[in-house]
Amino acid sequence: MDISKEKLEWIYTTMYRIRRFEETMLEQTFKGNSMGVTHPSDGQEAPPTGICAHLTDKDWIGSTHRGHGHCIAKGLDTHKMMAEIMGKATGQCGGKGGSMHIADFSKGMLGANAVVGASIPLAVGAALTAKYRGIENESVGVSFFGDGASSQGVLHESMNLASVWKLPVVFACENNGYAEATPSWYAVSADDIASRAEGYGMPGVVVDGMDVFAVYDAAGEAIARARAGEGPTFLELKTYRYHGHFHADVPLNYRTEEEEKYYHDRDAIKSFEKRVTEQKLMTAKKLKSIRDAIEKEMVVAVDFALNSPMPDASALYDDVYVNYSNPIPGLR
Amino acid sequence: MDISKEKLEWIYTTMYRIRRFEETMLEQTFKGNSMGVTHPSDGQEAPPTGICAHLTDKDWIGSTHRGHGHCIAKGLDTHKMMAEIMGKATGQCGGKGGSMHIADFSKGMLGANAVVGASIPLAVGAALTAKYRGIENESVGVSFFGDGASSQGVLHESMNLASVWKLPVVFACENNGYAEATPSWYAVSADDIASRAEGYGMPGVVVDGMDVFAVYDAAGEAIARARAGEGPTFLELKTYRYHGHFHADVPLNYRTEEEEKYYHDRDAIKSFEKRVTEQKLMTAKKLKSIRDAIEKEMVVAVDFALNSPMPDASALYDDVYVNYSNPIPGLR
Amino acid sequence: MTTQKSVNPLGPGYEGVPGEEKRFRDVFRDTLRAEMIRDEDVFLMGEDISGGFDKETKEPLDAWGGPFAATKGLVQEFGPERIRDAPISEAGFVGAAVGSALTGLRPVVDLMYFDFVTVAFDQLLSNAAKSRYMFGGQTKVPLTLFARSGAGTGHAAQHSESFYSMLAHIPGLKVVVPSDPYSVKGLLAAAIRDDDPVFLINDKKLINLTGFVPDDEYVIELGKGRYTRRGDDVTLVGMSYTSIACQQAAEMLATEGIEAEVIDMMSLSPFDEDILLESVMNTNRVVIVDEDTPRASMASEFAAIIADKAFDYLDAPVKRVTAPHSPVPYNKGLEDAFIPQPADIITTVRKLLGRE
Amino acid sequence: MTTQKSVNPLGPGYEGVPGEEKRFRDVFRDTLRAEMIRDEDVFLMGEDISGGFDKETKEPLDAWGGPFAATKGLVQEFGPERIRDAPISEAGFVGAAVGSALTGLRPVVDLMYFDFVTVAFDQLLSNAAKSRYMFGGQTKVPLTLFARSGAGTGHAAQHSESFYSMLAHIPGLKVVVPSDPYSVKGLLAAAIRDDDPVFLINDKKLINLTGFVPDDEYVIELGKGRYTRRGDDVTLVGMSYTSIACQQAAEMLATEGIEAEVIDMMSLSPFDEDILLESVMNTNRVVIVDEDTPRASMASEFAAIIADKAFDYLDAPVKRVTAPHSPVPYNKGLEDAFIPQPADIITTVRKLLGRE
Ligand SMILES: Cc1ncc(C[n+]2csc(CCOP(=O)(O)OP(=O)(O)O)c2C)c(N)n1
Ligand SMILES: Cc1ncc(C[n+]2csc(CCOP(=O)(O)OP(=O)(O)O)c2C)c(N)n1
Ligand SMILES: [Mg+2]
Ligand SMILES: [Mg+2]
Repeated sequence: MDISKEKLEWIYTTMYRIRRFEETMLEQTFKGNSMGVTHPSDGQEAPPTGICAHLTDKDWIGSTHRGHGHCIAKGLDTHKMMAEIMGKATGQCGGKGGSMHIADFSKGMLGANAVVGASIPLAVGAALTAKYRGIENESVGVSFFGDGASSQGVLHESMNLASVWKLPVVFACENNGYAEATPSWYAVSADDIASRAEGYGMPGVVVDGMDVFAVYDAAGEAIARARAGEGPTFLELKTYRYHGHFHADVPLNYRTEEEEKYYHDRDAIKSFEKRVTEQKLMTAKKLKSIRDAIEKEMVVAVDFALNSPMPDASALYDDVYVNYSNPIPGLR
Repeated sequence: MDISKEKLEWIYTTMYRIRRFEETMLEQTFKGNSMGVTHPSDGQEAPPTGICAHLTDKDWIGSTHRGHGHCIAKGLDTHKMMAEIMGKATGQCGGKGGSMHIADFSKGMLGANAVVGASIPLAVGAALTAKYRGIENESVGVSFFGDGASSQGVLHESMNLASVWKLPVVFACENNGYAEATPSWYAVSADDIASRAEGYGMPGVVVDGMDVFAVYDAAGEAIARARAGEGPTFLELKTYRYHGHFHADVPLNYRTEEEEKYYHDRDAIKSFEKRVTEQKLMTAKKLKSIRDAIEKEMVVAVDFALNSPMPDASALYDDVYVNYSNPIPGLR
Repeated sequence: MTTQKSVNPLGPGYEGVPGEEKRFRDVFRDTLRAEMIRDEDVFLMGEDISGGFDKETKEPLDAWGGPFAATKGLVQEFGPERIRDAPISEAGFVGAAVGSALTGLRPVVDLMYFDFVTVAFDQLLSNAAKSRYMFGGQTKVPLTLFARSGAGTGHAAQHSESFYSMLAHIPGLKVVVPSDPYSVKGLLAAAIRDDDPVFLINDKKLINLTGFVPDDEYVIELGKGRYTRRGDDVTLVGMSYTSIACQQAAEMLATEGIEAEVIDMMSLSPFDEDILLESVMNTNRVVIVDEDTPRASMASEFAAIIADKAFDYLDAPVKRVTAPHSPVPYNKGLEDAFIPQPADIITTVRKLLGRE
Repeated sequence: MTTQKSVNPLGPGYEGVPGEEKRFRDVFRDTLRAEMIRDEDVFLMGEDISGGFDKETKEPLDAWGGPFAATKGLVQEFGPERIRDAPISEAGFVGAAVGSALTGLRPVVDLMYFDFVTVAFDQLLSNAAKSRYMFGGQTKVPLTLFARSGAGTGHAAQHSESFYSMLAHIPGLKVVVPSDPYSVKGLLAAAIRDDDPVFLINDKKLINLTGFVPDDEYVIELGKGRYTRRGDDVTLVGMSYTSIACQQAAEMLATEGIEAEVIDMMSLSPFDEDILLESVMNTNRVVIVDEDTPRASMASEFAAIIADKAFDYLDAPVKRVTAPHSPVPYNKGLEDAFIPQPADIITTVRKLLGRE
């Protein structure tokens, strides 16, 4: 296999961190410690991990309401993420964004976005900046979005723009089979969403989104294309979310146990473990030490978040604008 | 050929009526008799004619800023159209719509529309009504739009909806090579816009939009499909506008004489005349008598429009709502 | 938010009307159902309103009962043609709804969160609102849309908007804002039966509110407000959630000897200018309460109308209590501070009456 | 519309400033050009701003000089990377502009007609305006947008909007409305240099207006209004085109012995509350003139602020002169009646002063 040992460790660490972050976050949500709605992405670890494995802090990603995995794969700090979900001053956005609005511009993360499809052109814009500056080789844009989002017109506008302007973008469609309870076979008028790419002058690739190696390979090609100035690529990553649409959703109301089992049997983390140990690329001991470290990280993250202070009352009026303080603190 | 004599006469009458209406309208515009901007469609007679030849008043079409041809092909009265362009009370919309907002609901014409792409879902909605009522066999929706409009997200949303809901719609893309001065080779990331149709689960057909027989045949199939409940079809009609984007535009600033000549040599009306006389389907005399009648119609239309009264001042406040008169006639 | 019973939600004649205490959400669904039974041209469109489909049978599953369970059971009763599940394409399906309204049906569109209206804004403003006027009155657009507004549920900046002022600004559109089970029944029925496009906005904080609802079918005339409390000292003007906040504030003020009159506007476009002026002419003081952000808001509009047409009756400045000019923050404490609370209204009234 | 020279567009110190009489449109283009020279991160995006391309050479042709010839010559000077022609996808390219602003550039977007902002409304409201706040201040969106508003050119309902109130309503967005060559130079430069998203709206009726413009570069502080005429009898508040209408009305009123003070707001968000209050405290009477439709408009907002904070100084009702609550009609006579004209302002002032 063409992956360095460090990269393999990074991949495992990242996938396991995503998995455990979501599980821990859900636990905290059910304890009433989240201040709002949360959308867990466990099960979908392979796409963000396999893609972001090729990126640096100078590359940019756009994300969705289901953004924790993207954040983690892009290197965000899980402590600050957990604190953000708990609405704390120490959170990634000072407690003002919450689960659906985690961003870290220092890491090239343009933000989770709660309007389905709305973040897609942002990644195109980041790629435009790179092209404008002549730094496509070190800065590309990746847009993550779901099968549901593929029905939004702004995706198609963004694909056309990226192609006409030949921008270094990857459209990463995480097709997890559902938009809320609505199956993609109902809402998407194509067998493969990726089949639309050609009509926009770019390659479209269907990828097994439960196999991080397949994602890694396909993403590698797409990102290399982008860095070489050859324009955009569309990846459709067939994947699955293990939990409901949001924390309180009961997915068996609209999908079957057989279907869930089918994907759990192909779990991205378990198949990774199997493959690397069978091929002797990593030892079981190494894997365990990574898991142990993550477990500790989660305990510390929760602790940090729980013990962090609330934002100041004045934060309500801060940062509406850059250069003048809000003149209207509620007419009262 | 598989077209009745009556249909052939209708086709010639319609194409010639469109041609002469646009020329007459431009004359009047340059005389200062239009109250606003006008977008002539001469050169593009074949698409609306070949398509609407299959439609009745129970079928619905949506149209664009360049809508006169669609109106005429759908059977609107040229007198009222001319009066509308001159802003008169006798106009199709009482002088309140103008060239870009001519509609006739009694003829199944949902209106010209000045926001590029905005009328596309309206035709989808009309088709939805037909399906809801179970009358697809006698009522389909046709959406006319340009190559420029193909970049609007709402087209793609509409195509997906029409396909998912299996609606009786025809997407009729009149690709005249330009959106304002911008060539479609620049703005459209596909060689043929119709190539995108397949990704939305519908047939996409490229048609010579200067050949009314080719349009007639392709449209016949698409509309038959719709009437049979088999869902939407996408037609891309390659055509050309003889005049500028709007009345005052000088197209040679952005396109060549050779290109203009290429299309004028394939003029839809002239080739129709050649073909029907060569194949002895219509006589030169008959053709001339149709032309003469149209010439007279145009004189009367201009006369009617010029001599019509202006709308009452109260029309400003009418018809904002159905059932209560406007409560705010300008705060003054 | 606690539930608060209005003193007299129906106005004179309330006594003796048969009815019962019901939840806002149940009344909403029952009214939709009644209107669908009443008129076969009425149908519903929206994302996830079928709640998924069985892979084998293709039957709708109604897993969620639609967004906020607003349509629970309807797809079983009316089938997927009349409860039409839409892909996530707000511009496309709102446009299709306009097209179906222009061709004779009476679509009702569930836009889920109010924020998403921005995705379909062009279809609403350029097509739904203008078609009748620009085509010279030859057509009509009997379309109803609804969505959930408001802060208070931890949904943060992109799922908590209350910008109904932007819709009320648009000529050709009508806007209604029920505030309790009684008003949602009458306004939703009126909206669906109306021949113009009507946008009905539900504040999320009201969805579990209970209140008395008459059994008989009724409509509330669009454009009419109502008194939910009479008083002589000050007029409190509420809309949607803030009608409840005003009511609560008024009851607390009464314990201090201040008798506030409370108006629940119910409709924002058209709106009831007469009731505003009548009340201000009686109390000579007014506080307008709006969860929308303040600039060019409905609070501004009501203030402007009063400052013009009731100027001679005013004994004090026209006051607004609104959200700040900011997006909605996530943190609960900040979010509570964003929302105009009864305490904020009380403070403003005390100041206005010089009782600090 | 006739051209009218402002008495003193620059305020005190105007005398002796080197400059010349110029057309609004030329000043607009020259300012864009100057800002692009000044800062390499500034670039322009919009439909048809390259004016087509030569089929063979692929060179931009600049056939129209961009919409309304606003960018004539710029593509030759700066090339197609900095004058970036966009397909007709307002949501897509406004979103891309937000993305490029978030990643360090300073995009300027030409949206052509103001009406088309509705197509991109979600990108503007949910992303451009909210990113800084919802991400806790860690980023900024130095984006400028501009478009042409207003009735009066026979473009009818879908190309004549003036709904700047809807933009000013949105927290996080700034809105400016130049009214003459002087103000467009200072406001456009300020907008482009500002680190927040700013929407600049040009009324189409102003595009060929001429007026004095200083040679030196300058910015006008966002959020500041100006007096264009001093007077003691009544305050006329204008914005965009209506500032010119107010000026014309004031000059005609002067011949009747009524001395009106005229304020040109220039910025709508933030706006200059101080100048409004100062003037009304001086004149005790105010007429606010707005071409936007009236409900929840900027006219409403200014009226509301005055009715609150200058209440004790008011000697008469706060008046608004606005467009009717209707779309813009096509017919020229109706369209003229739609637009607030100097004659409408004069009638209102006469009534307000009891001089009928
Ligand atoms: C414009 C818009 N419409 C609707 C919603 C409500 N909504 C939130 S997530 C979601 C489903 C998205 O599905 P998909 O894109 O497949 O992402 P997934 O949830 O499967 O990760 C919907 C409809 C929204 N947030 N924004
Ligand atoms: C949403 C929107 N954006 C831009 C415009 C300005 N505009 C009017 S027509 C046009 C070109 C349309 O091109 P196309 O769809 O090919 O139609 P054609 O003019 O060639 O018939 C443009 C950009 C508009 N009216 N609406
Ligand atoms: Mg999904
Ligand atoms: Mg074209």
